[in-house]
Amino acid sequence: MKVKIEFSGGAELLFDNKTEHEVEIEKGKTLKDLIQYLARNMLREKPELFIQGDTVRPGILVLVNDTDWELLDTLEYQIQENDTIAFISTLHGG
Amino acid sequence: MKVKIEFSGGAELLFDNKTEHEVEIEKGKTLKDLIQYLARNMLREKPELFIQGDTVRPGILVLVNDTDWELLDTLEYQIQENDTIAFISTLHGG
Amino acid sequence: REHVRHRLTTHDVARYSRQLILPEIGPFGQEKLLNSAVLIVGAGGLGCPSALTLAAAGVGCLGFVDGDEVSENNLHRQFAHSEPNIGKNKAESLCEICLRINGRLRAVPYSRMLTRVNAMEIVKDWDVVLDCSDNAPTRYLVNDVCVLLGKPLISGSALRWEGQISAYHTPMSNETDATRSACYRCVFPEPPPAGTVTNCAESGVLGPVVGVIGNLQAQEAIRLIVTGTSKFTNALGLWDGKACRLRSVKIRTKRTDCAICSAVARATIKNVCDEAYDVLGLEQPAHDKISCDSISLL
Amino acid sequence: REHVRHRLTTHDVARYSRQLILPEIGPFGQEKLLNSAVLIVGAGGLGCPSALTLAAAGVGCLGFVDGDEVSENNLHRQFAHSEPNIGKNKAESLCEICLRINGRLRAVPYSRMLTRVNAMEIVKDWDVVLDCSDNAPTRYLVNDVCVLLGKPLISGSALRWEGQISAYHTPMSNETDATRSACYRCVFPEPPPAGTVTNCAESGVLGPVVGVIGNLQAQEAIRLIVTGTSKFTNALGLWDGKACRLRSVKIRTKRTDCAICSAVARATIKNVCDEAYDVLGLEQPAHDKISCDSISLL
Ligand SMILES: [Zn+2]
Ligand SMILES: [Zn+2]
Repeated sequence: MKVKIEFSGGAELLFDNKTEHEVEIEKGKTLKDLIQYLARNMLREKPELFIQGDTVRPGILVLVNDTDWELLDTLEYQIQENDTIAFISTLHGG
Repeated sequence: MKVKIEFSGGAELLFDNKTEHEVEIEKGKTLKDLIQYLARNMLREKPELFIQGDTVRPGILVLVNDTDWELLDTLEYQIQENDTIAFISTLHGG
Repeated sequence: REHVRHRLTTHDVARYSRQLILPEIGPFGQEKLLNSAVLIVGAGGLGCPSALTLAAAGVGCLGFVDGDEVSENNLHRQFAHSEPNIGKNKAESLCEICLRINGRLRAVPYSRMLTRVNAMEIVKDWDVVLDCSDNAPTRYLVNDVCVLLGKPLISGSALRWEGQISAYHTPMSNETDATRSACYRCVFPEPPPAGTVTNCAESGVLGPVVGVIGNLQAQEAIRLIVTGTSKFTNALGLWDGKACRLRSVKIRTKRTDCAICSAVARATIKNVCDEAYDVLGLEQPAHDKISCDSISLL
Repeated sequence: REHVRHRLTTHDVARYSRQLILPEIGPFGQEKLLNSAVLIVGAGGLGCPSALTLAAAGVGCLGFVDGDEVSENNLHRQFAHSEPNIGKNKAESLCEICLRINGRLRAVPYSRMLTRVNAMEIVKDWDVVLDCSDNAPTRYLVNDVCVLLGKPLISGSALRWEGQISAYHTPMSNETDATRSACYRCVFPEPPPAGTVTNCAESGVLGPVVGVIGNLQAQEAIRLIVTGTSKFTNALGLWDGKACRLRSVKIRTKRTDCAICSAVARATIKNVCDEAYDVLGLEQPAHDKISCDSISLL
């Protein structure tokens, strides 16, 4: 099934400098699976800039359809068809 | 069928100062019909602040689902279920 | 062009380093900014943030048109002006503050209202025009002059908690007219009836709303100068500060029967002083203080 | 309260007329603004527009914390500073310009970096805090001090073409702690690893982006003072200047195991100088110019 992936806040620089991607994943996969998939197949920079253990590194916010994954099941959230998953780096500049 | 009506830019002041309304209209009605319906049933201020002849007065922009009605059939556009129709007054201040 | 070395001085590179490091700007974009000339019509609520941002970004030449003086009740939102400048002409007040930011800026004050008589002469030498005015007649006049002179126009407006922004008659003047986008009159063919317009004493406007719209106008001017396009070409940005929501809506393209930018109109009207222009029935922008500061209730 | 007559002078009513005419502000809202005190941490890119807008709006007392001096490469975006003020402390430079806008403002410069040693003392007397800083350690320190002192925090940040804004630990300090919203640490429990942070010479930032975010911070400070709430409580605003898009996303509520705002933490940590606070392992905000100006690449 199709899932839309978005990167912003600088996270896109790790993924070919593209802010929007479409990926095809199997039904029943979780965000944990997706993060591993992205790290293995699409990440173009040093992995530690994106992942830490089995999750994203501190400072990257994960949103499912514009809602913080902490309001869902975080890593265990089961991805649904046509979900938009956004990975957003926190900015600190001013 | 249900249609969402939005007012902004000051047009909401003519309609009870409410920016969002839901109205129930019959299938097959056009924007021309809707404008007459709004003028007759919901308009709280002087009609010339909203209508001119059978259309809206100059300076009010009409959008159907975030698209200018001029890109559709303007007055003749047939309203669809769950459409969002927005009436936006142009601002001139600065 | 990209193979040619840029002509920025070491000093320019240092001063604008945090901006030209952006790949979308780069040294060639910075060079374009330094060589560009932007005219700001209206040195009030929208003109202040636009001017500060463009002066800071290194636009080479900035012009300001305003016949009004700084008054105390402007200061809640016109934050480039200041108490010591109360009574001073707004165009001159804005020049003064922009020159403090950037001494190498060429700042040109036009301390008068834009009228049919002076508009062509004032607008003709600029690359991009920002409509930061506060009344409908001026908005139509600015648009018409920009069309006749082939200038892209970035128009902003604000009232209460809301603001609107759009880019008209873009892209830049080195393109042919046929490729230009819709003008203000294509979108709003007829000025609003006088009775639907009131002055801002009755409606008010929140400072940060003009701040947001003015900054967006400056951003789009920068984008237009550097890339030749704007995100608000054939689109209208609707900012609702109360809801903190920005909607961008698709608006109509060029009108073939537009009273000013259509082929027919262009063949007839060459100057806003012409009699041919009279048919548009544009009322003169009002001269008295109240109407000059007037903004639409609706 | 609404039955009591407002205590604005005729002069106040005239000066702020275009703002207090807004029903959401009104004379009582203007009175609250005049009686309020806002602390701005960081007198740089975000601090400049926030400060000008709040000084203009009539906030009674504004404080500025910054240990850095105005340098020429700040001027492309820090448009309240100016060439004559190069070398001057930024907090003092900002006081000077805000006082020109509004002579009755009480402007307080803290010409030093916010550190564990001085933070509680500096923050304690203010009603609302704006985080306009430019580095992660300061952001965590500001948040922790705001939680310990019960201050609502409006946090803004910007990099390249993007900006972010959120309101933490709201509403206002007259409410009980239990009703406060999530703090910065609830949302970002762990600071980003040092290797993912770089300085802004490597990334850059566009002036209008900080202008938009700074104005939004000012708007939310006004809203918080007047109404007690913010549109960005438990929400994060994501501004993408390149696409001209503002998204507002729902973020998590208060974390029951938050290292600073949870009941357990509040029982243990009373002051950021305490040893108990050491466990959070906050690195001191860096003192040298490069890191002080550092912003995250990611
Ligand atoms: Zn036209
Ligand atoms: Zn917390």
